[in-house]
Amino acid sequence: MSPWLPILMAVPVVGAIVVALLPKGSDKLAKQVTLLVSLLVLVLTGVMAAGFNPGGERFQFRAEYNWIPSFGVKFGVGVDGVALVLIALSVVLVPIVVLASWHDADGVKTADGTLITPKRSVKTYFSLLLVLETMMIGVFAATDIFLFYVFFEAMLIPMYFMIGSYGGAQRSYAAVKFLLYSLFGGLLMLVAVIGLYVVGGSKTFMFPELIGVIQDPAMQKWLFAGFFIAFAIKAPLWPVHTWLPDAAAQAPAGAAVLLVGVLDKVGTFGMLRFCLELFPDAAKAFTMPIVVLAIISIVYGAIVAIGQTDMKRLIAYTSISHFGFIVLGVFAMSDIASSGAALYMVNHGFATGALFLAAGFLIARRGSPFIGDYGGVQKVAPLLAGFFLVAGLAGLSLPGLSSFVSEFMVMIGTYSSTAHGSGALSVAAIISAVAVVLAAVYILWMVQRVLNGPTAEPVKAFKDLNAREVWVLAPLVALIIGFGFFPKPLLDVINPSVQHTLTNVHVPTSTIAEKGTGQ
Amino acid sequence: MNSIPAPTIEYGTLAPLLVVFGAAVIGVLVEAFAPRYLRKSIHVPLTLLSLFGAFALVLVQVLRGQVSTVASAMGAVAVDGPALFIWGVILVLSFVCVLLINDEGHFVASAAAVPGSADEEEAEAEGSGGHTEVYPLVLFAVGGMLLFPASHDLLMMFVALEVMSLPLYLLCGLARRRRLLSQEASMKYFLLGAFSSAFFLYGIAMIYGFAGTVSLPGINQALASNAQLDPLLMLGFSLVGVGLLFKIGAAPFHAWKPDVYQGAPTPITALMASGTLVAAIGAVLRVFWVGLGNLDWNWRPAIWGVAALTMIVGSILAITQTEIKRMLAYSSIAHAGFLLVGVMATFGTAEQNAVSLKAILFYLAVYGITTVGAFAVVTLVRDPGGEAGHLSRWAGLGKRAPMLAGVFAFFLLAFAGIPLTSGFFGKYAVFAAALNSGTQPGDSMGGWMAGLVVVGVVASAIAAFFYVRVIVLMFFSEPAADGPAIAVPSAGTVAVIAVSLLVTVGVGLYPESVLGIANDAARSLFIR
Amino acid sequence: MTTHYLVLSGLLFAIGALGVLIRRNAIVVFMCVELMLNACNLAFVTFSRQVGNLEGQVIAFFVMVVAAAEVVVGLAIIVTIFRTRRSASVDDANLLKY
Amino acid sequence: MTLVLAADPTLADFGKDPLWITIVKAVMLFAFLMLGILFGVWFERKLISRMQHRYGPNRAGKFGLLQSVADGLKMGLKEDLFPNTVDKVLYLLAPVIMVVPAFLAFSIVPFAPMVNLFGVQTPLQLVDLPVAVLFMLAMGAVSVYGVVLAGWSSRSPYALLGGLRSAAQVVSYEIAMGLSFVAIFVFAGTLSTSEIVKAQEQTWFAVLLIPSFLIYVICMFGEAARIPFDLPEGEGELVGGFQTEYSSSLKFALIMMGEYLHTFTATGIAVTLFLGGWRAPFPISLWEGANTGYWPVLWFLIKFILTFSFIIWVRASLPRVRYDQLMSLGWKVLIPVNLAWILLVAAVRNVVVGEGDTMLGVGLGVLIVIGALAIWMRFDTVNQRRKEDKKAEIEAEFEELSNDPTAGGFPVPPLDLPHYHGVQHKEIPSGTN
Amino acid sequence: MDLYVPILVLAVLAGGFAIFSVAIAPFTGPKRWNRAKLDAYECGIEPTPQPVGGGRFPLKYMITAMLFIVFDIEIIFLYPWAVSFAPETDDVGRTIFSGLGLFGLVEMLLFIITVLVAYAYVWRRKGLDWD
Repeated sequence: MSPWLPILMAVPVVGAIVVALLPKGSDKLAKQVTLLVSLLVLVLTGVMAAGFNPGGERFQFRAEYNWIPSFGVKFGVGVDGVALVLIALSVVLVPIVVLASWHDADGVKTADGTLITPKRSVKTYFSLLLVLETMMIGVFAATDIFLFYVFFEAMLIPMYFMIGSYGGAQRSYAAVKFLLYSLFGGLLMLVAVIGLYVVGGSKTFMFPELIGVIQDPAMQKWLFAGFFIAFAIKAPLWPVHTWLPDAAAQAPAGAAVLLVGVLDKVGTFGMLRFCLELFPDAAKAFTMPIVVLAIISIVYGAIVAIGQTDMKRLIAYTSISHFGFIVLGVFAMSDIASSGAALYMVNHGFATGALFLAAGFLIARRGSPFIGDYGGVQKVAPLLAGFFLVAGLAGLSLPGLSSFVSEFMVMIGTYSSTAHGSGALSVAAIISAVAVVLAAVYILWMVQRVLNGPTAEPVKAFKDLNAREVWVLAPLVALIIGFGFFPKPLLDVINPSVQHTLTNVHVPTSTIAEKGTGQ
Repeated sequence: MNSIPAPTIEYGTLAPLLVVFGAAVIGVLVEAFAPRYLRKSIHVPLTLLSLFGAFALVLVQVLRGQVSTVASAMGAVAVDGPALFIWGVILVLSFVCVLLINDEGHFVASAAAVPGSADEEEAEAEGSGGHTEVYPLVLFAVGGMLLFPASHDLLMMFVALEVMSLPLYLLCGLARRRRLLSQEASMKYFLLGAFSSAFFLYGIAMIYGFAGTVSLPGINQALASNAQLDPLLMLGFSLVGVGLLFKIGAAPFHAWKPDVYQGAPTPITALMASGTLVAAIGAVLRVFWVGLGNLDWNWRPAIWGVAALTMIVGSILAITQTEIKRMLAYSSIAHAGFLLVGVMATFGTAEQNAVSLKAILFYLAVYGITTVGAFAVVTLVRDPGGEAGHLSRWAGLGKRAPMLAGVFAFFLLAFAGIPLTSGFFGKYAVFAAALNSGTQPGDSMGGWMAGLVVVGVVASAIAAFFYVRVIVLMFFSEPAADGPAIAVPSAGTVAVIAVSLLVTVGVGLYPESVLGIANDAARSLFIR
Repeated sequence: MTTHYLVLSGLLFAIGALGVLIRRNAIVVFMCVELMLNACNLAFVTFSRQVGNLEGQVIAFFVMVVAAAEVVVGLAIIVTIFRTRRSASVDDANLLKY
Repeated sequence: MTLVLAADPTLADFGKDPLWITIVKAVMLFAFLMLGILFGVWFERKLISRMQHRYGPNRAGKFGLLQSVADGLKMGLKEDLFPNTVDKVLYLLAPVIMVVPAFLAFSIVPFAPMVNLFGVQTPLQLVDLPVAVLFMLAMGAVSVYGVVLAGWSSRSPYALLGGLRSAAQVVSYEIAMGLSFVAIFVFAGTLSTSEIVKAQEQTWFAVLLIPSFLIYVICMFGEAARIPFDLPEGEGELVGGFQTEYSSSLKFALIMMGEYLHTFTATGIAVTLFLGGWRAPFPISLWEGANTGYWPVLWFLIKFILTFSFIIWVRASLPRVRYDQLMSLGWKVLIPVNLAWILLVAAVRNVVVGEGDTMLGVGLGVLIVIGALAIWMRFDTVNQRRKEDKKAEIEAEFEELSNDPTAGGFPVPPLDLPHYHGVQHKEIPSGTN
Repeated sequence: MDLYVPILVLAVLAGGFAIFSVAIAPFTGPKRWNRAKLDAYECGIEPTPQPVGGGRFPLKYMITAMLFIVFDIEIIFLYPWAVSFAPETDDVGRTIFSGLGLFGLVEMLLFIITVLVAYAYVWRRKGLDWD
């Protein structure tokens, strides 16, 4: 029993309540409190993470409380390596998002004073953000599948309101689409969760105890399908990806970062942990179709991204492409690919986060998300342009930046995966490599159109980044570059837990034996 | 010749019933003798106290561990664990509804007067906040609701059904605003209700012809000893089923629900949507479980179809609604379908029975209270002509009244079954029970149960759409310039909303609080 | 012997049910419902004779009470609506549609 | 048992007759009733005339005995009108519906105990049922259909109103009448008329249950629509009521017969249920043979005719009441009094017969009486209204007086008369006089 | 069933007589057609046109009818009670209560009180007043 995780989850909730209960007119105070709370969580997480022993048992900082004994549900939390890094990703992003959306609810004005979004309740926004933080931590930390499900679904609601109330012009459409897609997937997963409980007969939802309880292959396939569809919707995999561009484009920049950076990771995280480990046979049986879907996502996302005129939609489509990589890595079932996928989740969070935020700052200045409305930002706001460029390059996985490591690991791992027979996935790996080229096209083209060329008239009024905005982007860029050169700390944490996963999936040991850090 | 022995009656066990009926009778006397200006101030405490007293009596029975294991009153009423739980739920719900009813302005002063006539004006002038007959009528209805699920023979059930329904027919027609609508609702409810109870009764007759008795255990015994498929029996049970399914508003017998919910005064709608549903589901359980225990291979496929149809019809038709109360009515239909899934699951071993029963009881409790809360919110959003029923009038409510809209949104999320609300656990419990029953050894409907759950899931997803649509309307649309006024809620209404919210949140966070009680109640099962 | 009564009761019930479905005047519909209840009574009494206990007859008594109560409530409702709109046709009651 | 002539018949003795005896008895009863009507009409007219110092019928036959026959023939020879607007089927059916149940209602009245009828031992009573009294009440209720249908099918305001009034009156009094029997059943323990007669071996119920009897007598008038409760016809108000459109043909004759039969039934029931039926009255009953053979028919007929005469006597003496008085008597007096009385009877019976519960029974009895009184006092709206009227009257008078002090009193000279106040007297201009 | 045969016989007699009378009436009397004679009788004024399907009943009668039903049903319950409540004579000749006894009394008291409550309500609400 370790109190760490419950404390981590409780702090933001308390913060949210405090923020919500602040008296009217104390908007500024609300922001400050939120920032403080999120920083506190960050510090606490750091301290906790320092105590994580990568070589120790799989789940650490475990805590279990009886929650609903009638259903056999426990409030069970604990983290393995993958979960830890994803929690870390979340708690790092939250303060950044707080800073980034400092004025989002105040009514976003362009440089020339036109209002993009009207003034809305600041307190609500930030308390929703803190609630969301709790749920993000909870969803990664849950070792009880029921608890996982609860957070998985409940997470939608604050995000729904953040998009719906604080987003762009099409926000309500986007919010509803987002909610219904996710909800539908979630409900299918609910059936599977119940099925797991009922069919498994072990009268518990605790993940470690459920591994291997489903032996019947047909049942495995059904339940796998239930889980996988939910996760595929969440980590938008073609063809159920359509909600993401809308949601990401309409969400305020900060919410978009959390949406794409963290929420969608729940899907891939779930695939890695639950789909593979609970239903190894089904996972293997379904690998080929899933890999095909992943490849389609990768290529489709990239191609469609090229055609986008809206920056945020473009970034969303790049994400779809990247999620294709992650799914590919997960289902390659080799340790390199799976570790790469796990690492990719983190790196993508940083990279896309930075890109969204930088784009958000641009949009906040110009009032338009369309690439065609920009040009020559480089000359007017060099700092902003610089950050935008670095973030963009991270998005195309430039060597030396963090994404490259993970993308490379996924491709190598997939190519060499023997889990499904030697060379079965090599074609997939090769096709996915094509997407790297496409990525260069969409990112560089956007960067070029926005930053270079003749300076558009409205752009001339742009101010460069202020201190707050620098504080938003600088840590992300630092992390991108840092992990690009030195991913070992992350991999050290991730690898053992991926090993656990693969052991439970019973992939041939030959691939496990061939260890490598990729670098 | 005079060989009728004096029956024995367990007054202690039946005390909650007697208190409610007694208070209703006293209420009639108050109507008759108290001067008009005093009536309300007598009625309200009387009604609330009696409901509270009955609840306390239920509690006493539970706490002292005196849950009876044999039917009371010569086998007419069975006050077993589930019945006590249902009683508790109904009493709490009706208590809360009475607080809502107590609010001024929902009821007309003189129902018999032609709207706008001099008679009505006169009645309004000397009235003290509308019809005071409402209180005894509500008490009678509540008494019927208590008796309905506790009836141990079909005759008692029929009488209870009518005792419950007749006051409700009247109450439906007492709305102060939109009188024509209200009266029409009343008439439709009455005609259809009487029609369905005639079916119910004919079904009882057929069953009596088959079994020679109307006592539920007696019927079950007759079934056990006579395995062959008697047409009388089949006819009887289908007719009884029609009557019961009508009361819970299951498709295809749901047509009355939207009309009546829309036309009735909103506090009464709240009472019907919560209390009546709870009572009717309790009765359905008792009939199908106690009376038909030995015949389940026959009724389950039929209920399967009805449950699936109900969920789908409720969810899909709700989407097309533009009236908030009609929408909630269709939502109630869909929820009746979910509950029927639970009824389906009461098959197999005693353990499975208990699991399903627990699920249904829990669902009833949490759904009921959330419903009352939702309707309480509806009463507060008002146009000059009464409640702002049309959905378009609710646009932008989140900006005009963030608290109210937030609470309502929360209730809607609970209806939709979003985790961390009570509704989620209700739905979960029912689905889990259904899937669990599919794994019962020897159940030929295992796969079907899974199929039903999938239908349920699809229906929930569809249903989520229209709940979310209202939230979108409230929060993400701009308010109209002449939007509805938000009435200043009376203390009673505030209390209703607060209690509903607390329960919905509290149970959502810690469902074990109610689940535990439901579990205890369900473990003792119905007296068979 | 009792079969005839049952057939009669079934016929009455069917006539009542059909009447409810096809007649338009609220009072007539209501009368049809009463007819159905009486058909039930007939069935009860017949069965009482057939199965040889008195329960059916007792039930018939209760049904009468209920029918009486229903008459009182029903007529009150119908008369009220009739006074308000000067028509007892079910078709005229069409406000509650969407 | 059937060998002993004196044995009182019980339910068990019925339903054993051969068919021909049944037919014979039915024909006899039919004939008795038909003749009874003829005789009854004559008797009524004659008696009333005597009470009013007139001769009454005296032309047709000896003492005018054939007057009714002549009337009947006249009606048969009248034109059978068939008004334009009537609902033909019901218009024709209504008299039939009225008259047939009226005949049937009499079938449960016992005339005598076991007699030897053409060599067969049989009770002199057409039939007895376990629910005989209910049957009688049911037949009475069916007749109401005739009345309502007659009124309704005539399509005439007078007829409709008359029919409705009649129906409302009859059903109102039927309740009180039905309640008045309950006390009897508490004593007799049966609904069968022959057994009720048997139960009056010791004491007539009219003596034992005086309130019940009084209520029944009142109801009898209401139920049979006789003066003072003959409002359905109400010639003064309704020109004949529901039978307005039945001109004066045989249909009308049927209606008349139906009404007369109701009176007979009411009388017969009074005799059977309250006045000991065919049992000989006290001094005669000392004679052993009084209650055997055909003698009881005599006692029955004497009682019957006396009761009938009473009805006629009332007709001669009392005026018709107003409709609201009629209704409020039925609803506000007879019913509550009846209910209280029933409970009192039951409580007393409980005390008298029950063992150990005496004190409780007494307490309950007292409670019932007090409760009934209290309710009665509280509800005595007639009294209340009288008081209110009185008060209003006084107030109105006061008002009037305050406005106009001289009103209603002796002529009082105005205070400003010149000679009271010498100083202020009016100037009388000169030259005006 | 046999018990009802005599009633049937009498019904046939009475019904035959009644139908015969109604049927014979048109043939025994004269026929003298006159328009006014065949109008509804309204003391000489032009007859009020009556709606097809019968006129409307005043509401007052409806209330009476409803009250009647309620009380008639009460009577239906009183009769079996009265019969069961009546004491009977046992073998030794004593009069005893074999069945309901005090219980029956109390139950009936409660029943009548309940009905009286409704009755009181109707009375106070002027349901029994005829104006």
